[in-house]
Amino acid sequence: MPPNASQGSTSGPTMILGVIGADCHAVGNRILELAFREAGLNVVNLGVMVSQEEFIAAAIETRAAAIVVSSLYGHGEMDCRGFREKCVEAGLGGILLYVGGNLVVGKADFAGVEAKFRAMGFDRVFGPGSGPEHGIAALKDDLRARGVAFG
Amino acid sequence: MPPNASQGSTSGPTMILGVIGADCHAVGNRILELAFREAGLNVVNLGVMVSQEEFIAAAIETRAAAIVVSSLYGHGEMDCRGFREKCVEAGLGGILLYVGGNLVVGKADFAGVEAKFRAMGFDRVFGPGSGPEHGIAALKDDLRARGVAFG
Amino acid sequence: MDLASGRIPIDAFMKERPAVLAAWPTGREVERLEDGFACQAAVPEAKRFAAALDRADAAGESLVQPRAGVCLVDEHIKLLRQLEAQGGADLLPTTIDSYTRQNRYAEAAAGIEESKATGRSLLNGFPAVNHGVEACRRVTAAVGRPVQVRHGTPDARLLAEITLAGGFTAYEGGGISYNIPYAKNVPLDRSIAWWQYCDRLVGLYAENGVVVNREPFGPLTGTMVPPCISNAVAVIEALLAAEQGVRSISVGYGQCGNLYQDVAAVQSLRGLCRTYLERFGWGDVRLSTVFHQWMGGFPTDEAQAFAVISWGTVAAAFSRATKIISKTPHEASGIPTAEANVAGLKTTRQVLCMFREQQDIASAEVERERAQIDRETSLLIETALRLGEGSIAAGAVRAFQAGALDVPFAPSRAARGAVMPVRDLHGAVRFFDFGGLPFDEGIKDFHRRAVSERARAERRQPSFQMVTDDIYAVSKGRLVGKPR
Amino acid sequence: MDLASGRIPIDAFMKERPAVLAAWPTGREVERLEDGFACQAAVPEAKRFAAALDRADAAGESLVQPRAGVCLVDEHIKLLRQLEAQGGADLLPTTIDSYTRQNRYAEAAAGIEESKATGRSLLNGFPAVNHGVEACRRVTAAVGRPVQVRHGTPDARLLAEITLAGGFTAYEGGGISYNIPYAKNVPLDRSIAWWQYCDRLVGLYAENGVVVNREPFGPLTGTMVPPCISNAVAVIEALLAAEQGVRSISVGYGQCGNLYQDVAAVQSLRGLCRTYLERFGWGDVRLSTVFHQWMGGFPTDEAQAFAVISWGTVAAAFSRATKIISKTPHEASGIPTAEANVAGLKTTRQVLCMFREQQDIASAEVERERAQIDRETSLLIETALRLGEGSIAAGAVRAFQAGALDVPFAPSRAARGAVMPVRDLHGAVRFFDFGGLPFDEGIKDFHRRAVSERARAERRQPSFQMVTDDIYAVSKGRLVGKPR
Ligand code: B12
Ligand code: B12
Repeated sequence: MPPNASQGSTSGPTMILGVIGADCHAVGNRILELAFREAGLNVVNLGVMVSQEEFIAAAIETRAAAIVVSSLYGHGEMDCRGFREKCVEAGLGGILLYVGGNLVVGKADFAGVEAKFRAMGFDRVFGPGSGPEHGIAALKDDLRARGVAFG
Repeated sequence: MPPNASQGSTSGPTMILGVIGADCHAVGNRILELAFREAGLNVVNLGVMVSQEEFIAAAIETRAAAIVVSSLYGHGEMDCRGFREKCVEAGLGGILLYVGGNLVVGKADFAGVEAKFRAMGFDRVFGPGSGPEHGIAALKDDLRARGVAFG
Repeated sequence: MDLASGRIPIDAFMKERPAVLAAWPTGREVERLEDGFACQAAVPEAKRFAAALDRADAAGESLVQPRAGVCLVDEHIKLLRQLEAQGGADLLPTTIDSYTRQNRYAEAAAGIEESKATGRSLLNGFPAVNHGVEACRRVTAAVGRPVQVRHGTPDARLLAEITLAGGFTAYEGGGISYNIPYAKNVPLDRSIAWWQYCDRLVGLYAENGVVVNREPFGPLTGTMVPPCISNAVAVIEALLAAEQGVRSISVGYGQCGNLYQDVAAVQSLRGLCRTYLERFGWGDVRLSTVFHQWMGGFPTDEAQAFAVISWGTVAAAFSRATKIISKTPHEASGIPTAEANVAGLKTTRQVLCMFREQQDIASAEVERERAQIDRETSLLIETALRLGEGSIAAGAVRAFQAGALDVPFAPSRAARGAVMPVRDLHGAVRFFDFGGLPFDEGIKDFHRRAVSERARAERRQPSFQMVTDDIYAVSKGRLVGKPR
Repeated sequence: MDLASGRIPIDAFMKERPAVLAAWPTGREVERLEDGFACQAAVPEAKRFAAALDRADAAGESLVQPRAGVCLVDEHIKLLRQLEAQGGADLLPTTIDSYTRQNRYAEAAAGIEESKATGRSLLNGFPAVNHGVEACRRVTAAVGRPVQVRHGTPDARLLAEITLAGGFTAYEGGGISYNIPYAKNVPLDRSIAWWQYCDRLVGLYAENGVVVNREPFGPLTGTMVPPCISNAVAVIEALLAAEQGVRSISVGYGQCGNLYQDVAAVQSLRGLCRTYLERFGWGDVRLSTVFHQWMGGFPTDEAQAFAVISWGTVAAAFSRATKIISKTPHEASGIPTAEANVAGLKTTRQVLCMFREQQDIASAEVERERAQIDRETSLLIETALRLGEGSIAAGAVRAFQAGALDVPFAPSRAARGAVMPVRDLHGAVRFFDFGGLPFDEGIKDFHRRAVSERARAERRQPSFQMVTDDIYAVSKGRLVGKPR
């Protein structure tokens, strides 16, 4: 497990949480950690300013079922590019990849943003106004579809 | 002169002022009266709730050069219909006819409103945000074009 | 019907009634008063206006109500539902169009026809008399919140008959407040007598077990009305209503702009109204207060309009009014769309919820303003009562005749129109001209000092130009009008 | 460069400088410091930030400044011109992008290329280092108002060199306030040393006749930061700046939400900062204050956002801050368009002008809050000074190490992150967890009582859930988070 990550003790499926790139928005990350943990997941939280490489390394090490990426500061589009490809290279081709927050620069039509990140290989995309509950509900569905239940 | 009208003592061209229909908005009317008078016009102010007939009778009686109609409450479209025709019938075919205020129900595209009232025979149409200064400037131009100067 | 001194005897009321109902064909629909009582009795508690106000008052909460009304019934229902569902309005309005307000039902009928033909509302409100009782019942049944009739009608007798029988549980207006700002040639004794009829009708409903809320229209001309004037009128109308048997009264106030004066004005209004009701033996009438967000000219820019709406809500929140009437970002332009109205509601709610929990403004300024308003308002009310020689109604009429009651910028000939307000250095509304108001020298000096303090600061003489600057000020982005 | 105790000797500064400039090719453009002095000396008085603040402070007025920055130079100029002409901004910003803030100039370069290629700004700000000195001069010359660099950069030395030489007359940030909320792994002694460099640079400009304004970033993490914490950091950074020769300092505060606490916090900030500057012999430094409208999560609904902007302006107006930083209706969604930014400015101006003339809120609540904030803040500052044993900078570092200074929700490992704020019944921000703050029992009791009063009212135990509810509250339309 990466040295600075905080981890809970639940026995549910493991997920990696973090804020990507040079993004320092810490508040939402803190709340997401708590919420996912309360929902029964084993959350490995890498905090803010996490690189793609750090996400992937943590996922390999902990055999995580999902990587949940936040991006608030607007550079999400640049920071997330090639993430899925890197996962595939690292042998994590099938891992669930979620992203949420204020993903692009400016107030954007969400449908366009969603399409953009779906095309990059993210399984689920969440825009401003989506809270942890939306991510949790989706994760329940998606993991159940893969035969994993939690919570 | 109509019994209830208030009239100034300036020697400039005469204009009739009033708020048409069942409209009771009195504040703008009071300010318009003062402003037009200061600009050098002989203002006959009929106040609020004035019918087309009252406007025309006052104009005939005082040989007015212009009728300045306000409508704030939204029924302007219904109240102003046929005004020019009535003027023509009364032998005032050439009189300047201005209208201003919140002329229709709702926040409307001004160009459309202007076209509507121009089609009804109003020489000038003023929307929300236009103050007395706009009316005065227009009146100066239009009266000068007819060989009458004031102010 | 003549100006009554005291409660209208039931037989006099019943004698008057047929002529009222005969004014328009739909009057026939309400001949049997019992039908109205039955309709009202069937309205569930949650949709009773008076009950909602009582609950809010007890909980120390403020309810939010927009203004809204369009010409056609289905469109009007759709509009109210949007305000309820999307805007979260606690209380709903039905604003009546201007032809109906002047009893010009034929013109209203033409407006209805043309609105149907063109598919857009040509009337600036809902013509309830023309639509009739069944349409009103459809409206009040279609929504989940209490609905009030809001208008501006000097002779609102037929409108009251039809809308009360139609299930509306609150009725705005009054013999002074719906004449002086809304009419030109209606004598005050006429409008007061007509409103005695309306109040008596509401009293009859109360006698029959259904309490309909009544609300004198607080802001009057909405344009720098000094608090003592609007509060005096509100108290007098509350007394007139209670006299006819009204059991639930909301007294309103239109924001003047200075926070301390506004908070003090609402406090004074509630306090004095309660005192006078008790004095006349109507201490058991349910009383609540209404705060109207800025009623004068708005800025056309919507971002600025949102600021004005928020600013009004701050004052409303600190004044602890029971109800807030919200404005919209379209105010300066025209009757708002449903969306603009929803936006106004949301802004209002947000400010309200962010301020409501905060401590009262317990500053010396509020105390001072309140004492001043108490003193001035009492003087106006006492003078009117004295002139009435036992009749509150006659007192009001005579006070206006004498100029001892007066409203600035009033279109009505029934007001002398000699008083003139102006702002002081801090934006509080003071008197520039007292007209015939019966103020003592102490009061007059207070105002003169305030006005000359401002004049000195602006290096100009107090003049009507200053008043004009003030009238424009808010729409141009200020509170106190500055020299050009 | 090491953490200096006292002013950095000029030769040490000059020795450090080449490495700073070598970090990116554009560093070469600023090798001759005299060019920067000359550029600044040519900036007319009307466009000097410090002078504008002094004028406003003397006149008792508040200036309004938005945040704004886009990737490409021409687009950025167009944006600033719009904010000036349409928004009427008194002061202009240039917000720097996040790659530049992390000294990731290569990534910023990629962002510039892609922005050019796609025609939309892919960066969340203006990459001034990459654009270089001439571009900065084009920006500052293109507008009629003073322009400030606003960022969030732990190592802002090269950015300072380039933007100061580029004619920007104010520079935001500080060794604590631009590290703790903005970074994760930067040691505090590093960032403070880097900012000593920046302050020394500004001091050099001052020695050469041009006063550049410096502004510690007041709001820190923007999320329920108790006033004593942000004020203590602001005062310490002001002292650090003055120590390096800075002549004009603006200390800032991010709105907490309770009007009385906000007004008291700004008063306390100004008072204490003045006191400490005098104590250290820098009493002649020009001091002004900054009020940040709500810095936490905004509602996504724009009507509600306008309410939050207005609410912040009310508090700003009553706090008599010299400068207000305005937000926009797009806050919750993304970097605002120019239009949204203009709308925020207009709302702010309208509220400001309507409240500014009104009397101060001179209530007992403000007095009480101010005494409390004074006491807590002094304690924090005194502890840091004591730990520094004569070095303010070392004191700050040691205080954070010891947890005697701490910031809630900070991403940085340099803060212990043990303090936890929560709102009281009236929405004032109190402590739920004191972490390692050196508070006496009197102070602790005050907070414990406030928190348990709220807990009782909400019938629940004080818990982190309460904090979470508070964090969401404003974005969900309240001030105090209610139990779900
Ligand atoms: C104060 C006010 C009232 C007061 C009026 C008191 C009185 N007796 O004067 C009260 C509260 C009584 C009132 C009642 C009503 N009002 Co009203 N009222 C306003 C308000 C807020 C300000 C008007 C005002 O005094 N402005 C200040 C003066 C100085 O400006 P002004 O009136 O616009 O006049 C200036 C310009 O229009 C221009 N102008 C006018 N005429 C002309 C002509 C020419 C040639 C030129 C050049 C310029 C010009 O110059 C004038 C001086 O600067 C406006 C909205 C606004 N503007 O913010 C609504 C508004 C006018 N009212 C409106 C309505 C609908 C009503 C009511 C029907 C119902 C209601 N919603 O309460 C009733 C009307 C009853 C009736 N029979 O008329 C609507 C009209 C809607 C529309 N057109 O789509 C408005 C726009 C509000 C809204 N958005 O809904 N109102
Ligand atoms: C507080 C704040 C800050 C603080 C952050 C302090 C800290 N270290 O945490 C400070 C002041 C330091 C700051 C700095 C900056 N900020 Co900032 N900030 C905000 C603000 C106001 C609130 C963020 C917040 O804490 N919200 C509360 C939490 C609970 O909500 P949240 O962060 O949105 O997270 C929730 C959701 O997004 C969601 N979520 C997040 N990820 C995921 C993932 C999944 C799978 C799911 C389901 C959900 C989900 O769930 C979270 C919990 O509810 C937002 C605007 C807003 N939202 O109102 C701007 C905002 C995010 N910041 C912004 C920017 C640009 C910046 C700066 C670059 C510069 C600036 N303008 O000052 C710097 C960034 C520096 C950097 N390197 O990152 C922009 C981003 C613009 C864009 N995307 O177009 C925003 C949107 C403001 C704006 N409109 O301009 N900021």
